[in-house]
Amino acid sequence: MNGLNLLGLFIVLVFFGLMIGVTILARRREVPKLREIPAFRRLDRAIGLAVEAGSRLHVSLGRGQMLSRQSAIGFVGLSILDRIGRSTSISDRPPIATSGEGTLGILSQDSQRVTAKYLGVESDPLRGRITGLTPFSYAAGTLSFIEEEEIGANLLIGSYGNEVALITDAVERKDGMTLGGTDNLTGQAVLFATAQEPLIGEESYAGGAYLGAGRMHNSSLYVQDILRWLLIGLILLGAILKLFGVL
Amino acid sequence: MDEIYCPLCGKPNPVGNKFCEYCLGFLDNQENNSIDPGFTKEEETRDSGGEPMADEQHPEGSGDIRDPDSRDQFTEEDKGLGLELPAADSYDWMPGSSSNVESDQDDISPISPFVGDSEGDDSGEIPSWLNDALEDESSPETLEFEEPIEVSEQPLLEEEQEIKQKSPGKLESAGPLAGLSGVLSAEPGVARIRKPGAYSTKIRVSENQQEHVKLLQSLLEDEGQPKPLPRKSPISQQHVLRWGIAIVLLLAIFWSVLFSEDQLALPVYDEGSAEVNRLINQLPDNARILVGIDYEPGLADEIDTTAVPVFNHLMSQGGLLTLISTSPNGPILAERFLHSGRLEYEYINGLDYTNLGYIPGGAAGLISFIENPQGTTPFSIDGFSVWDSESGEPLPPVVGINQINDYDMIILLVDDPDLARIWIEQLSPIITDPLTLSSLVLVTSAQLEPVVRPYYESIPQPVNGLVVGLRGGAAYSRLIGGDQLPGKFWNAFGMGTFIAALIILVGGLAYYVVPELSRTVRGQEKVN
Amino acid sequence: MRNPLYPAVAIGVGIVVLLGYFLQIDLLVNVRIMFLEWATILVGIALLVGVVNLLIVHWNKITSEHPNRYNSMALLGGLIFTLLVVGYFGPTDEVSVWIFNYIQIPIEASLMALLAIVLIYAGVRLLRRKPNLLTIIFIGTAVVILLMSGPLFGIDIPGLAELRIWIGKVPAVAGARGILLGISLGVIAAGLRILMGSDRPYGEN
Amino acid sequence: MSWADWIGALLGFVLTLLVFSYLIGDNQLFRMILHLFIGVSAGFAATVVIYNIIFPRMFAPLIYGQGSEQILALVPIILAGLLITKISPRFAFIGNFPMAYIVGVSAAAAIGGAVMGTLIPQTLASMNLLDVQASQAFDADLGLRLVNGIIILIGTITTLAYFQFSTFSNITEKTQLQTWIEALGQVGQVFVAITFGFLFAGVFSAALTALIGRVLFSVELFQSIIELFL
Repeated sequence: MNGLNLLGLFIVLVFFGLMIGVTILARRREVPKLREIPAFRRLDRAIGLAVEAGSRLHVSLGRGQMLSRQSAIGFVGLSILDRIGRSTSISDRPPIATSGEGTLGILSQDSQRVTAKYLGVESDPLRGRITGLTPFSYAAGTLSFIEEEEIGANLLIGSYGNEVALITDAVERKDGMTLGGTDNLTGQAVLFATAQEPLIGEESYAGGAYLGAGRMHNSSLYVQDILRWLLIGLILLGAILKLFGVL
Repeated sequence: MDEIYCPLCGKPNPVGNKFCEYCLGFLDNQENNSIDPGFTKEEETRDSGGEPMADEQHPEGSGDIRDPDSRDQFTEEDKGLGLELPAADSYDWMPGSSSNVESDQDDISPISPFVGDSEGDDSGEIPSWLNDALEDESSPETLEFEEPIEVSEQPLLEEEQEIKQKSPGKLESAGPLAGLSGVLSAEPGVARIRKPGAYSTKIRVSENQQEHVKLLQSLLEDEGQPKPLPRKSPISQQHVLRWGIAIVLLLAIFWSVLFSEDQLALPVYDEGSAEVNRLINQLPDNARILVGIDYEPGLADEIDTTAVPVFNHLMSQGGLLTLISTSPNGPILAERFLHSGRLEYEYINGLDYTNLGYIPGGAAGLISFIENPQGTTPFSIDGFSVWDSESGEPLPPVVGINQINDYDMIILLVDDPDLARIWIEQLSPIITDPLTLSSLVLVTSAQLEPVVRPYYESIPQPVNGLVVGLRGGAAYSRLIGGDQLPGKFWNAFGMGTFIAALIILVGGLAYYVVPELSRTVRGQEKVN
Repeated sequence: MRNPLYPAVAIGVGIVVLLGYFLQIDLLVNVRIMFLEWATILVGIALLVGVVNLLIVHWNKITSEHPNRYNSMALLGGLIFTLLVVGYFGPTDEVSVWIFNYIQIPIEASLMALLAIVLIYAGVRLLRRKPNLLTIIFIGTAVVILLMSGPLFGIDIPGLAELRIWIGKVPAVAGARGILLGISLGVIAAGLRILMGSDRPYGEN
Repeated sequence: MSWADWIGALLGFVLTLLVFSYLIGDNQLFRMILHLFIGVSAGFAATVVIYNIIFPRMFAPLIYGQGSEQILALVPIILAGLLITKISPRFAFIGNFPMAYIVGVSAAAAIGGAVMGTLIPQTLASMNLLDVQASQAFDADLGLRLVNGIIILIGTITTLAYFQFSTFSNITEKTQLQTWIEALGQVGQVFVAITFGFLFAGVFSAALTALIGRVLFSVELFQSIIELFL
């Protein structure tokens, strides 16, 4: 039994326990507020506009591979799609989701179908679209989609590489708005330069909490904060011990 | 001249007329003598405000109910039912209304076919006395504008007189006693024996108010019209900036590709590239090399150009290659790279190299390949059995390979930071194991440097050598000498990066400062 | 009533595979490898379902006289031609490599080349859109690295080459590591929400 | 060059020009080329999946396997059959079972990958930054290594602190702790900006190389054509 594997299991169990604990505590005591993230504030306004002015929202889920780390940000994108779907499905131009991976495409169609059934409106399978099956063909398909449809705001929450610049450039040409975050470092650097409201690093995973996708999303953020400072303490302690040759 | 006054409208009529010339009311010679004739014409035409009734108040022709045109509007059926001819509602204050009849139901006694019947003339033709009366009124001289009487001012008493005048033997046309004649109305004031007349209301509207009304109406009509979107100019500031950048960059590259004679000096020394060179020099003859191909076709130019000098050096020492990939495009990119004609050596499939194809499942697939290569990829992508010694000799590139650390070197061509980390982390336990002779070398895109360099810098090293981007490839070309592919790109690359830095720096500052300056200038002008 | 079967499957299978990562018990590791193998097959099938979805969407556009139906014809033509030819000859045959080399590579490489102009354009507009310290540092770093990536007409500004290497080895690595650690916390939280049944993206939310 | 290569090179040149026409403005030809590209790349991806997954991993164990292998090989085939129902919206609910399976496995793979692939290795690497003994063993320049190590350590910690989500300020004013955290976050932002600036230059270098590649391809094509006629 490798020591690192056991350490890994311990981390996961601590994370799981803290999430349950914080969720229970949050019911009884007042929890600290979340810091302001401008991108999500603008997204709120864009959702409001989608209902009142009938401007369409485009949620892009990226092209992350399912059986890897990239699937996690795909799940966050699906939670946000479900949340937005419920609040804008009564508008006359409900949101459309695009994705560049087969499984994500199917899950986005399922999400729209369940939301339509929940709200009692007619479901349209076209609202979950697969626009391409490789990174660059996904960017090309999404670029064409943005050029053809009248999109008010584009929310990019998923796994992208440098090809995401093609999508943000198409939005720029239509004077649209882009809010975006990804788990890929090069994709983040490109979004930082090209998106109106870029999400940096871990902020992409906080979308569910900021849009009210569920109590567990908020608890996750508090647990991430707790573990963040544990990690900082551990690194500092380890580095100092290494410096003095203790470790 | 002896005159008699009409009991309905009070107008003077010559004696002997049975019907009033103005309102066609029935003239009864004995009763009318009691009305005071002092009610002269001027008072009739003066409205309450003392203002003379200007003709404009009856614009567009004054046609009244007797106007032949307006009669046609009422079908025979209405008449047949004995219904009163409903006065044409006149909204003369509405400009453009087609009929401008001011009529007052009470002035007009119904021309009901039943009346004709009762007088015994069944021929259905209009009686001659009526025709004469109609012809007199139709001549222009006698046509006078009638002064509309305010219905609301009419005393209730007159209404009762009007009912009494109706012939006593009148047949009941509605209600349960329909068809009977001589029925006394229960309460004349309340029980209406016919359909309530449509009273025209005449609002005194001044000229100014009329203008306002027109304005309001034009506003209402405009609301419905689709307003064309303000036409965006086809060429905006965006386009000019984009075209300018494209033209400058393309011209610079074409110029340096076509006209620059001597190639600029290649980078003198790059630590990572030098280390790879050293490791390849140490390889034994016919070394077994595992090559991971994980980049997108879009970055083929950069990765291939960077990798060509490394593989030329490797092939010069007879290295035998096993190609593997965790992305669908990998196997085809590998074939294209080996047969693109850019390499100095031509390798033969099955002899110098074998292509194991694509391992699906990302990290999970790679873990299973690293733990068990034969089980994960038993066949090459062409369907040949690669490892099986029973069905014949294993292919030369995999002879003696049972597990991953039997390979002398692992080279990874990669453009994505996540894929690079997955490979490094899965291979790290093997590479950092002191007993392992294998070394891990990365040939990557320039965008990966901050992600992969820590693995090269850390101790122990999970990555033993690093060739990053075109700069790394150019440094490697200088180490092995000869006319390598990076050299062709190097001058244009230098020109392109310089121009890009210049545009971003100068253009960015100008794009920010100029509007700020003009805004402050405008602000000062407002202040002065 | 929501069907409890789906969450049970997702949570059960997920926990087994997760334990297989950490506990090196043979049975658990073999079960994990088998589950991953099946999932790999299903992800491949999902890709084929995605291809069929593309076919249906664009076939409907063609038959419904959609204004952009000629684009859909080009897509379906390319898809069916490639499936037939590459499917028959095999992905690494000469004919397949010809299609890849002279259709997919030119288009994808040209799209990548377009990024060069798009990124300069974004770099020029960035300072005006977000005039703050972060942007100034971002542009300053990018300009220094760009100037030192290429030969710079043979001019060798002393110290600039070392500065480029130092930036790549120290501050850039520090920022990248901090971001990666933060992202890993986010990934663990998102994964645990699925394994706790709080998030159910498989059609039952 | 063979005639096939000649036709291919000319076709590649035309496709390159049509893609570059997007610089002038969005146009119908560019859109058509994009859709052709989406179709061809989807065709390649589907064929590689069929060659590398469907035949060797789904059907080969069923045909060539023995005993329990064949029975186990039935499971993915059944799950695949259920998954195919996702093509039709009406029967899509049948495919929820295999989707739940994929989501469960993916979540576990994501957690396992994040913990074993990023969290632990990056944390250990951060701890080893000030490892004096290792540096001496590799006779590296100790002083420079320690200074760089301290800067990387500060950068990593402040970048992590920048992402802090919960605020500890009460209604009226910020607490001392909140001020400290935000100060750390400001320093972390500087490191984030430097990292993104470096990565941005790297992405541009890759794109520039691709642009030079397209120019070289066009120039070489015309040179070959000219050589034909000379």
